[in-house]
Amino acid sequence: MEKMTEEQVKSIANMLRKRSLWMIHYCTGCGAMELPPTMTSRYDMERFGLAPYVTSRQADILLITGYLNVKTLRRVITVYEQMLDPKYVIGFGSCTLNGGVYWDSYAVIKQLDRYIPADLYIAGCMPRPEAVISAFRHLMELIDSGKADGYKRYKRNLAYYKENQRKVLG
Amino acid sequence: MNILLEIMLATPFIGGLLAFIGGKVHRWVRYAVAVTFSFLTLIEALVYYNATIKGVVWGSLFGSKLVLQTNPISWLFLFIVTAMSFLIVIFSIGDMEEDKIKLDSYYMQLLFVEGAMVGIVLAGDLITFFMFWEIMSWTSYFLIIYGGKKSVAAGYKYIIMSIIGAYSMFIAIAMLYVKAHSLVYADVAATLAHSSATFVVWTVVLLGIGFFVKAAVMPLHTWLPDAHSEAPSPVSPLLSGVLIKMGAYGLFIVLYGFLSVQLAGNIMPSVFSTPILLYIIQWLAALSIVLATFLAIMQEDAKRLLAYSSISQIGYVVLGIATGTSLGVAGGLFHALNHAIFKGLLFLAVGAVIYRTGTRNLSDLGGLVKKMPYTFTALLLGIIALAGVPPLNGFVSKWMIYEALLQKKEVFLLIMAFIGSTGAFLYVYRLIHSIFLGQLPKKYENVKDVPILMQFPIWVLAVLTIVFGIFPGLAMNVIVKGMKLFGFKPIAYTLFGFPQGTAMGALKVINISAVLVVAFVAAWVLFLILSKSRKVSQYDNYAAGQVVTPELKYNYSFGFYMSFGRVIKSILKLGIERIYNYWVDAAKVFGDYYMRRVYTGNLETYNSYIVIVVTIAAVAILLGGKLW
Amino acid sequence: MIYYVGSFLLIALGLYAVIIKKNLIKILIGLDLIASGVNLLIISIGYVKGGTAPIFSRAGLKASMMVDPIPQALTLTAIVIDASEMALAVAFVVLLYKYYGTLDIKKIRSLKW
Amino acid sequence: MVKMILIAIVAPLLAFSIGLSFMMIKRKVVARIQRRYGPTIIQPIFDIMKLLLKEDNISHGVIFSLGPIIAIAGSILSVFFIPIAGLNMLTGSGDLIALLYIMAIGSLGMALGAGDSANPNASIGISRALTLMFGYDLPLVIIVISVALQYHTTDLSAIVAAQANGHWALWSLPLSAIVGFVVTYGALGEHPFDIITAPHEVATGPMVEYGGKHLGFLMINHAFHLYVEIALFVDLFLGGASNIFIFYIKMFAVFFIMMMFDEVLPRFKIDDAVRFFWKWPTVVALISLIIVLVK
Amino acid sequence: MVNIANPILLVVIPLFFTFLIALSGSFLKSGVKYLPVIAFALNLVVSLALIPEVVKNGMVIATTAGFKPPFAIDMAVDKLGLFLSIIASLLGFVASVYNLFYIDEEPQEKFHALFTLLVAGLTWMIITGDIFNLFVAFEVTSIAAFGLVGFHRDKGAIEAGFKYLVMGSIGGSFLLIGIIMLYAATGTLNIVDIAQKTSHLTFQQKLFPFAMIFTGLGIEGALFPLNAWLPDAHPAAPSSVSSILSGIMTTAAIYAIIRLTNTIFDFNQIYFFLMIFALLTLIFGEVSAFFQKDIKRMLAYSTIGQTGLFFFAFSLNTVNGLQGAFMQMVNHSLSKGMLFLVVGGMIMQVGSRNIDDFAGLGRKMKVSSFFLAIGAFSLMGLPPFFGFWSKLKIIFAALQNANAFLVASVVIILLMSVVEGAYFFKLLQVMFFGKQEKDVAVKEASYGMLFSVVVLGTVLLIISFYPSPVIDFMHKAAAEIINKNYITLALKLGGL
Repeated sequence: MEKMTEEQVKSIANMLRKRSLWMIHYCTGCGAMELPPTMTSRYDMERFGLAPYVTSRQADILLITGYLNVKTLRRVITVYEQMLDPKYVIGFGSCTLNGGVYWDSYAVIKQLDRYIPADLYIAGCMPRPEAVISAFRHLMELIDSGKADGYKRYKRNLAYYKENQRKVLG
Repeated sequence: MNILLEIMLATPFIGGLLAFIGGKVHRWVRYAVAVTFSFLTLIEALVYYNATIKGVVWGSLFGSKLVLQTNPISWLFLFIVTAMSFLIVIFSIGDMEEDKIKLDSYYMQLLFVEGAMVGIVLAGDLITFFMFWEIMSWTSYFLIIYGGKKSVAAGYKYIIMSIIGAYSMFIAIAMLYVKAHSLVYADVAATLAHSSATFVVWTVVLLGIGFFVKAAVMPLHTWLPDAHSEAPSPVSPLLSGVLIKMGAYGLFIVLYGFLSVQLAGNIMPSVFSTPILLYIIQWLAALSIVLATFLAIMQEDAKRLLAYSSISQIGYVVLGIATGTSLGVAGGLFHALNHAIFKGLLFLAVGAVIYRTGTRNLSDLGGLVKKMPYTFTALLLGIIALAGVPPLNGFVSKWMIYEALLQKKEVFLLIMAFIGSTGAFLYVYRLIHSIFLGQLPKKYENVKDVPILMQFPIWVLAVLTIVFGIFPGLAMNVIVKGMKLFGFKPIAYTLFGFPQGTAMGALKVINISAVLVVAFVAAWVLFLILSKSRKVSQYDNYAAGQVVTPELKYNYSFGFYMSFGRVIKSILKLGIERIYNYWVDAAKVFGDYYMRRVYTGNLETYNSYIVIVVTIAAVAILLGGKLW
Repeated sequence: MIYYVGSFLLIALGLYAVIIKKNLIKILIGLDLIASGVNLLIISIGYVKGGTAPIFSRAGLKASMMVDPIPQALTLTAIVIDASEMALAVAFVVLLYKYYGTLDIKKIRSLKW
Repeated sequence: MVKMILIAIVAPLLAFSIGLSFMMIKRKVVARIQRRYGPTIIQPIFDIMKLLLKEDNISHGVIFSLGPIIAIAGSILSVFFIPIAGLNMLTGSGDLIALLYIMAIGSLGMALGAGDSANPNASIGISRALTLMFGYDLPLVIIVISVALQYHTTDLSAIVAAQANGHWALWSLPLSAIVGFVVTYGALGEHPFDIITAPHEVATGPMVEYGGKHLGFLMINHAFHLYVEIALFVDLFLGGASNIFIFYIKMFAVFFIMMMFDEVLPRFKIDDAVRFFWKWPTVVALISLIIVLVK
Repeated sequence: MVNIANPILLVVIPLFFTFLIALSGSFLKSGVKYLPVIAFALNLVVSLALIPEVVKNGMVIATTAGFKPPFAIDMAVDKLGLFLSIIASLLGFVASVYNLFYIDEEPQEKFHALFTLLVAGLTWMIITGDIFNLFVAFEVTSIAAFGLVGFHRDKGAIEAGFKYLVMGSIGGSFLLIGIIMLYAATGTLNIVDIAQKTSHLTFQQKLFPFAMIFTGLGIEGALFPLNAWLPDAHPAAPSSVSSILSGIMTTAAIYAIIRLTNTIFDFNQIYFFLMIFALLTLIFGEVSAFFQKDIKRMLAYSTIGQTGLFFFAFSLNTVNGLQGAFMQMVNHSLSKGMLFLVVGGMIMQVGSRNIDDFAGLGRKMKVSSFFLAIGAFSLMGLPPFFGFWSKLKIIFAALQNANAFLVASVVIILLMSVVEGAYFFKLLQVMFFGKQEKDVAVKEASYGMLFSVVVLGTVLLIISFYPSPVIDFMHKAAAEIINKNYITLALKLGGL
């Protein structure tokens, strides 16, 4: 019985969480260009309860909008660690997947997932607002089914992530 | 019973001398004597709770009797004096360290100041009053300059202004003596009742200047910020909590013991049904409330901030006393008690912080709440009381003053009083924020809370802020009874507040506090049900992704209200002190100039002075003894 | 009368010297002139025209003819005092000359204000 | 006794739901003004619940956690001193003047908690909040005094009673009412006075370190705050109400007009905000006060 | 049994000792310094022995050479004279004890002789009943003072001594002119006798001698602008001498003015001018004192100020005013005498007269600085010290028949008291709380020097805490002077 209730609470919580996703307004690369149309009248992401928020403490989603160089990565990790569980990461654009056009740059990190756990990637350079919104919808589904567990993975494999971070950041 | 009055007056002085002598034996003898005698005085004072004794003659001078008396109003101030002194003596033992400064005569001076203030309060005639007033001035001067190098200049300013104020009183007292040949309060009152309006006004104004200097009402306040901030930590609360109240006490005695509202109303025109003299006093008080608040907001020094705040709060006391209605005067007197309690608390708490950190510069401090939680809590109570937020004591007395002003429709004064109170939010928050909140500097990581000897007085006062906040009736018992003696209509009150009809609204602090507590508990329970929070270090902080390190000063405390400062820039520029300095400098230049012209060092000049005198005399002789 | 005028002239002359003269010795002379004027004044007050010395043992002398003896006694006292003062003053002047190397009073003003 | 307890439970809940409903409506209306579709109407509930149910919460210390609690306690306390719909509750224990200070308890608690977050953005936010409070307090006290003098009482329930049957203070003191309306913007921190939380400058100011249940509490507090400020305005100038629906309608009307201006206004610099409050609202309020005095 | 309650002894004893010191100096060598102590101890005993007589009869008159006054020189001690002579003897005694430890410069016998002569002359000036004797005492005092001021024989001392000498001898001449004019008008030198014969004189006839006497005594009594010698001479003199000069000499000169003005010149018109003189003296003294860096110079200017204060009180010409003046005289004599003694000890230790060099002395010379503080407080008029009572009395008296001018003067007096407070507190704060920069080994003054200070301080403290006997006594003395009891008493007791 107790276990049941806990399950129920969790599902209710997940239901609530997916209806209210707050995104930290932290723009790393050129992909941030696509966010204004997503937020404003044309596509209005507030329809889904999505809203841009300012500080890491308040936010649920960390949107990595574009390439990350080594310097930015340190900030991104700090921000990610400051966010409160449950928290989700979306890799935005090709750069976060494989480095994109900066695939051979020494200063740009190629794969986001090695440093912080990404729940979702949005492919494209740039992805259109429609794609962004679609990604958010997809994330909601993941949350609802409990599959968006990046923050748990991060805790579980903390040594792995830290090791990778240390390699890059020194 | 009545002989005890003289004994009580003598107790602190004897205690001071004994403490001085005992200190030669061992310092703990000194402490023991100081504590014992200040406690004895407190006990003796408590004996007179609500007692009225008239005319204990203890001497006579120039044909005027020297009289001691007490009544509930005196008792109120007596209580403030003795209780605060007792606590301050205890605090001093913890705070003033022998090896840092020599303390031969510190406790002697402390007890002397206490004795002098007891004398002022118990005085039944103006000579006694004035005598102890002067003693208070110079003994407290010696206390102030215990604070080190800077305090010397501050003390100098203090004593000079005190002397000026005292001499102003002196003229008035001499005028009264010449007119009545007796300076016993009753005779003075009788004299003033049959005097011309000019005489009364001059007397009150001259006495008032003396009181205003001590009470630091606005144009005469310039000694206070320096003296209070530079004085040693245990002395500041004595100055701010007790000493400046003597000015308020004196004002009360003059306005209602010698004069009365009816009498004042008879001899001078009235504004808003207030005699114009009282009305002017009210305006001065209101101005000091507002301007001192503005200045307090802009301070960077914890004690200086509190010092300006004292000017502002004493403005409320004077404003209340000068309203002339039962409610207002009771509010003013009550605020005197409250201000003594919470300002004493604040100065002691800040003193505790200074004791541990060695600085009072607000921008150097921060985050001490984790290190000094008890001091923080006490200081929190103090600032809540100071800001006049229910349910602590500062609120009730301020409320009474507001209501009294509202009843008299003195709206502009009321607005200024309100503004001062809102401004108080700003500076008290600045105080607590910069000391206890924000980032903890690395150098204070090993700070501990202060020892029990210093905690004790702080917490006694902290408890008193709550007691007098929730049970204002306790103080009203004394005040209302005392005011009846001065011919005021008694106001209706209950233990917890004021029923409908006393003022334009009702007040029952117990309800406010009860609901607050219940609401707090409810919210807290809800808070606890939800998932637990984890404690993070102060460096794990939002900085737009930047990593905060101990080396980085990640704190906002310098120029906390800089933007507000821009708004009131024109007011801050006024600078009463600058005007004074200008005139003092001018006088100095002038004095130096003439001295170089007169005492030239040239014998011929000196000889010619003799000839000039002789010539003048010769002219006078030739004119038959008349020069004009 | 002439004595009075004379004595006051002497005093005035002395004062003039004291005020105007720069030389220390001249100032002392001025002082002495004042003293002499005062002495002359005292004597002239007791003076009776055609009177004699107040010696009571001489017979047939009317009291009104006698010169008042008290001023003379006073004068003697005053002269003694003047003399001692002058001696002291001269000693001072000697020392002053030693220290300052000058007798000009304008230059001797290290003490002032 | 039972009635008392009932009131004690119902009144805060009522206040909360009214405040919450305003928050809901506001999101939607603002979206429509901006030509957006807007969130679902119950979006604030989702937000609050999500925040309260966060799995992880951080705290910088006891005071940090106490901040939101004191804020809510203070807001609940002030609810009891504002008569709604014929219910006077505790107005006999504290009048209008007391209420002004009771309303400050919550802000003070909030300020304390924010200060303890050891973040300069929070400190700046508090500095601005208090400065702004100093700014709007001047016209606020003037209008409060005018109303008190107009009805010769500071008892809020008496003021409400005196305005019965349509003798609203809005008609007798129109200037004061206008000023009161402007002051309410400041008190609520709405545009153009949202300088306190200005997200682009100071990262939501006092709330910068708050997340999870703390932030949830602050949102609850905001609901109370909305209720308290607007209800006070309604009680002072619109004559309160005899039943809860009329009261709600009046409050809604006020809030709706506020929103219309709210979203189209830019933001004041903090010193300009103070200067603004000390200029026109003060002058107008003083004129109104003098009219009352002369009358 | 010799009746020691004889005022003549007060003059004779020190005069005798003066000659004894001068004579025995060659063979007693350093032992000569004990002689003044004996002299003034005897003097003190005599003056104390006079108390019962004076209290009983109101006055004691002694005549010399077997003649009866007005032909004989007589010494008349009334209440005020008694009090001042006690103080003079006390100060003389205390200062001579102080000298034992203070003076180590040669020629000792000359110093001690002059010192004894100085105090003898002052006592003489106070108790004499004969105006020519007044002049002689004045000159004796002056000459002794000239010599003592120049005693150190350094640059400053000689200059100060010379200036003092020139001004002093001019003053002596004027005094003599005044006296001789009185003699010319009345034909007698006895004060009481003159007083009885001046009634038929016209105002101008009285005014001329008065102006001369006033000028003469005013130079000694430090009235502005005749006081220019004072700020030079007091610092230059050895401290014990400054103590006498400041404590007794100005007081004695003012006493003489008071005595002569009230007894002989019975006119009211003049008091207004005296008041202006007094106020000017007060203002110039106090303000100048404020600017001083040299501590003794500061105290000297302060003396001028105090003189102005009690001269003002005297010029009120009422019983209360006179009482206040007498009280202030007592206060000034004791306090300022003590201050100079204290400061002398400090200067000896520090080796400088600059106030800034006194920094930190409060911690090293505790007893000295304690008494300095008391003296300063008493001079400032802070309660509970005696200065407070006297200032209270003076202000009360000044406002008795207040007109605009008197009120203005009261304001000036109080303003100047503030200035006085300003410089004394400046001194105190430097002493107690300043930081000594130079590393000087400072010890407490020797016990002998402290003894003198403590004696004076104790007397001051006693009369501070039990002021009523002194106040009552002064009231009677003032009443006697105003009511011309001096004349009646003198007539009754054969002073004429």
